[in-house]
Amino acid sequence: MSIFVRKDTRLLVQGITGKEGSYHTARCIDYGTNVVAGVTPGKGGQLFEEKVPVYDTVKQGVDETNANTSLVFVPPAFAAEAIIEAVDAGIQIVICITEGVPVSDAIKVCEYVNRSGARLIGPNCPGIISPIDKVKAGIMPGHVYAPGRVGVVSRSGTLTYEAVGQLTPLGIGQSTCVGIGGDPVSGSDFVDVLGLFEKDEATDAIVMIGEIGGTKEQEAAEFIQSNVSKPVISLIVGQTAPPGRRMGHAGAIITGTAALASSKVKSLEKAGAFIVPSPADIGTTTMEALSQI
Amino acid sequence: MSIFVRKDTRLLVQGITGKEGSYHTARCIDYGTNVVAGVTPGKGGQLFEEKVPVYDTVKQGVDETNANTSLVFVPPAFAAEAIIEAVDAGIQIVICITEGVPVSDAIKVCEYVNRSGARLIGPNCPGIISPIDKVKAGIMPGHVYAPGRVGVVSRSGTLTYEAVGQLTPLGIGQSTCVGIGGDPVSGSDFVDVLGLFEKDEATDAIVMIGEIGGTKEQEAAEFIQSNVSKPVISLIVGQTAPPGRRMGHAGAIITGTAALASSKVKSLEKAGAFIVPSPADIGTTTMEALSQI
Amino acid sequence: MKLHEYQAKALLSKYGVPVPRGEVASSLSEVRRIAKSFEGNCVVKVQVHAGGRGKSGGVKLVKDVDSAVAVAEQMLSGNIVTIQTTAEGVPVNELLIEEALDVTKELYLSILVDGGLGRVIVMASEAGGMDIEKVAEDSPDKILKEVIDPNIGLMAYQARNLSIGLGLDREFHSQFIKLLLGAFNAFIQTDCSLIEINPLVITSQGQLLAIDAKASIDDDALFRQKDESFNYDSRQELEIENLARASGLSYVKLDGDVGCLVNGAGLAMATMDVIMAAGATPANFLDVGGGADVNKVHKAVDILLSDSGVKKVFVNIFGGILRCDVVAEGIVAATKSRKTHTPPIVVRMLGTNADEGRKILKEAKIGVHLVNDFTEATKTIKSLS
Amino acid sequence: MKLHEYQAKALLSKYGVPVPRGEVASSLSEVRRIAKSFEGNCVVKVQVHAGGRGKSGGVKLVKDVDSAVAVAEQMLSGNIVTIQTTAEGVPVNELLIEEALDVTKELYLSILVDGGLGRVIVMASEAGGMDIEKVAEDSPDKILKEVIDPNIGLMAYQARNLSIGLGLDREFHSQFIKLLLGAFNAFIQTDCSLIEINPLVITSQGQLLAIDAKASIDDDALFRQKDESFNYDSRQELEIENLARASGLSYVKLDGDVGCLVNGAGLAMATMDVIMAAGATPANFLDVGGGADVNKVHKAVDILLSDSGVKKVFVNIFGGILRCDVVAEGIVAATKSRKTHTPPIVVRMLGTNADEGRKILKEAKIGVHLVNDFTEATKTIKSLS
Repeated sequence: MSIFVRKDTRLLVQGITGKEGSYHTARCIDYGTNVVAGVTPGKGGQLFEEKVPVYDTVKQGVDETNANTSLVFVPPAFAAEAIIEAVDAGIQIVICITEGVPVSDAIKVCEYVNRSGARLIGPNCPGIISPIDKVKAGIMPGHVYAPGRVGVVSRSGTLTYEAVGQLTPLGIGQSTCVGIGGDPVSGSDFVDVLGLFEKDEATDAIVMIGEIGGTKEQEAAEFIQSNVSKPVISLIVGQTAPPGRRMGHAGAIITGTAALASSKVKSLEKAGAFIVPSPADIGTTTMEALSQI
Repeated sequence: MSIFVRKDTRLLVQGITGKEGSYHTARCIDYGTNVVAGVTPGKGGQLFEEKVPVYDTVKQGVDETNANTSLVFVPPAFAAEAIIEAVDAGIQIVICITEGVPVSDAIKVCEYVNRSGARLIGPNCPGIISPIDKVKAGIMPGHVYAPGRVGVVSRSGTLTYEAVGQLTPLGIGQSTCVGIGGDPVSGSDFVDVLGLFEKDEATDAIVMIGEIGGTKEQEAAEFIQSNVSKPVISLIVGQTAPPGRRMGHAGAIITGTAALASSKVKSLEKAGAFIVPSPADIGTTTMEALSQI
Repeated sequence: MKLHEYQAKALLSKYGVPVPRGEVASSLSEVRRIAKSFEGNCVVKVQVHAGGRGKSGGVKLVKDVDSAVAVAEQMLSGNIVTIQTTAEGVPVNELLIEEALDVTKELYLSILVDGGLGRVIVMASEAGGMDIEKVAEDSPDKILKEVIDPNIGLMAYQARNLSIGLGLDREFHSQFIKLLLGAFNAFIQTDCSLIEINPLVITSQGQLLAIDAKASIDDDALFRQKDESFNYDSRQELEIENLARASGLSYVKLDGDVGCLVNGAGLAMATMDVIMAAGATPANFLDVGGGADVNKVHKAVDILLSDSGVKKVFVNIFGGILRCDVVAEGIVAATKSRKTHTPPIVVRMLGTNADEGRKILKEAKIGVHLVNDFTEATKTIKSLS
Repeated sequence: MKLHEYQAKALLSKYGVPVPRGEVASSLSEVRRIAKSFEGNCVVKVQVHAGGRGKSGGVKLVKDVDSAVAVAEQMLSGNIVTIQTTAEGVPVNELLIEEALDVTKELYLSILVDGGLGRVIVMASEAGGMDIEKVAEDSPDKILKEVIDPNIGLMAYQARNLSIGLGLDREFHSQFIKLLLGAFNAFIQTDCSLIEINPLVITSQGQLLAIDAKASIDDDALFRQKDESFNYDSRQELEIENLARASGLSYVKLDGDVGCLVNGAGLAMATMDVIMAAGATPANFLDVGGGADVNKVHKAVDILLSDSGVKKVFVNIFGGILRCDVVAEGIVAATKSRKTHTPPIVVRMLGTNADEGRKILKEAKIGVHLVNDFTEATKTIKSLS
């Protein structure tokens, strides 16, 4: 069984009629995802690709289709509200792709979602894919992935594809791949996902891809030390990033010693993770770790 | 055992050096309450009545004295913050006497306290007294009360004294008397207190005193019907109040049919409560109810 | 604190809620000028702090300027009595003259505090222009409700849910959402306890408008709402109530003849109920409060007795914070300073320093009737009639 | 978005935080006028978007007007190089001239977002004027922290807790609380990602003042912070970075010679790391983004190559949303439109339409080096030097 998304995932797409929303919804359907509804205020009543009903509100969509998971593509200024609307309508897992959500919105919305007992992934994340359950709720290129027993969790989109692109040719398939997103404040952190992978019977090892900025990797290291028995293979990128500059992701900025890649690597090493020496070695390091199980 | 306040209550008084705060703190001590600390910003280091240490912050007071309950006398504009300060410092039960707290503050603060797992009584309430445990955390005249097995819960201050003034001479003592306060939004409602009295081994019957305005009595009636096995003796005042006028208490205003005393009496009657026909009959109706146990 | 309709509309308008064009007038010349600006097609509405004015002739549609002036003259000539006023009614000092509009749909919208939930709620109904209480009773399914999380406020999607629930055509959704978000903002920013727009209309031009509006500000939040431009219209209250407020007393005038002086709001209501149950009628609600001193009690007695309808007085004190001897001294002082006849006073005193209080009253020989309980009190009150 | 010190102080001052008297000057005549207003007793500070200016001569205390002008002349004459700038430094276009103050105590105060907690935190320390990172390492007990609940904001008691924790005399508590509440308000209202006051001082006159201040606005919130009076000073950025920003590209200039063109921030950093690990040095960070079209890739190549330090280019694309054929077409278009020599380009393409992309590059015969993996890529890059 995969984590977050599964065979019984009934996906609702918020912003389904937008440029990004419509493109990726079609790709999700192609991959095998059960997309049951779309939402765009003012466009209720339409059919997306002649099969997915579009609603004006999430409530209508959930009432009509029993959607349980939502994928959010709405513009940054409206993303926080879209997430809250989904949670209030009873959606259990909200995956927010939108990049550029103000941090203060993210703080409020994460607190709200936590309080409600639902789960938020993102914002500014590539989403979630489960090759074993053939469910894709995100923007990743599905053909790169292959079913298997390694879980992947990452702050970065394309770097995850890179990682999987190294794993799959080596015969290392994936159980679930989760992008937690590149923003400083996000709904789910490494710790949350590591905890789920640790409990997940379909996962034997975890590839964790971090980067400079913040302390999410240090928190992960602490968690790994005391709570994760499965091997963790870890890559941290941004060793060569200059301090004080935002490297694309809002969260990827070296603001102090802890934010340095070297600090993060040190913590993870101490916690017993397998350290990937260079981004070129994700596949081989994982292979090595798996051979020791 | 009483509810909310008990022998192990260690009371901290917020606003202890104010006029009301100092007067009532002294009365609480006289009654037997273990007042361990006071708080008035800017007056830390003083001793109240040469024995109770005064601190600048609740945190200091709790750290030094292990206070577990707080009694709040600060002016209305600062009451919400005082309550939050108490909860953040680890106080479990906050009793807010202050009258005139804006409703929007009360809404926010009640939500905050509930979320934190602590308990708020009030605002705009007379507090709590337990004659059996000899603890008074409030402004009621202690000498009227006598230990016994009847719990009292009320939206009104002096009317509670009136009720107890009728009970005590009839030999009907009290386990705990709780004033939930006269404001439209308060930390604890009838339902909360009824639930605790139902579970309380020291309480055999409950006197519940309501009034016009809001629907707290109707909610109590629903709760009584399905959750309270002990006899409930209920008085609702304001039968003669004109609609649309605030009768002293911020919450005592007839805004619609449900807010009428008659609606409330009807609900409570249906729920099986003993109805006190006139405020003159609190004692006799209770006596009658007790005789049927 | 109640606002007048025109004040409520000014507030709403400030927060982006569309309201009809209109102006307030307190003289006939102003009425004429304003009515002219609408070419005579206008609505004249009395501005009073009481509901039910429509059924009492307080709202009139006119077609020309002379009719507007005639209607206004009649309205300004005296008090208006509605189902929500006393028999005396309330004075009409101001009129709101508004453009007449062609309405195609009437809706109901309100924002208020739900004490049970401890939250602000928004209520909406397609049954606009009617008594919402009656709608709630007769067809509760016609009332839609959204509960507001205090931490995040009203969300646009909640407004959209209501707009859809009301069955509005899609073209009106964005107008409705904007209007409701504006009204909610006004509610929060000015510490309202109620905003009610009834009816909220759709005009034949396709515009959503607040045709009638009520608003009240939370009395307890007035200390931080000082810079608001709306002022309380004390002319809408009885002189005696304004006097009581100025003295910090909580007083409500009623139609009976037994004046009541009590400490505590709950006990004061209970006292009124006891009087009524005994077959007499209370003249007022009066809570002297816990922190009263001799002067305040003196003042309370003065105000109580300034109501010529008061034929006897019932003082009911359960001493707690307020000591009975203080009350007794206040009564004695007030009685002694009176130049006219004092009606008979029945006094029940219990609690803190009750004995001292009774002694003071006895020794002052001002002829009060001391009683011990409610039964004796009501008997005495009845015997005095 | 970083603010200059004077902008940060104007913001703080607007929210009630006391700052020294001072004015900005960009010419020597202005400097003379302002210094005169302080009778020569003033501090002259370069206004640049880089920390560490104090140790690099960017802050000078002077005693008379002539010295102020002399110091200013020197400062305005060229770039300033600090530990946080490139070797080239950043231009000095503006100076802040402030009154000199007699300081008795230096404190540290900052408001920032703690990503791990998902909350705003306030940090304070009695070790003011120092590098707070160093304080955190050497004596972590000297750093106080209050975590802010997003629903209720900073409470006065939290500010009081800090004030007491800092060991301030009681007479300073209310000043400190007011100052911190003001700074917090500024932070929230203008969507800051950082406000740092270091040092926050107590003067010999007993006043708390923000003597130095840094502030940054959350880039992602700029869309709703339009009416703020602070403008971004693009002169502090390299021309090439301004160009990239204008084209919607995420670009950071570095000191190496291998230009990088990558899709995705994470992969872009990974690419830089791979280059460095291979013993070469990246010339830049460049994420073309997921939604790029041929034109944007063309533009990206142009910008990349406008850096004369770039001796070779590494294009590393993992096609996802962005298709490899689109990137290939962009590269071909850019290369063909160039009038000068194009440095050698190493291309690694995987994912969506990788084969098509490689085919386009091959057929265009623009001499790119197609590689299959990182190992081959680094080998090729090294062989090109």
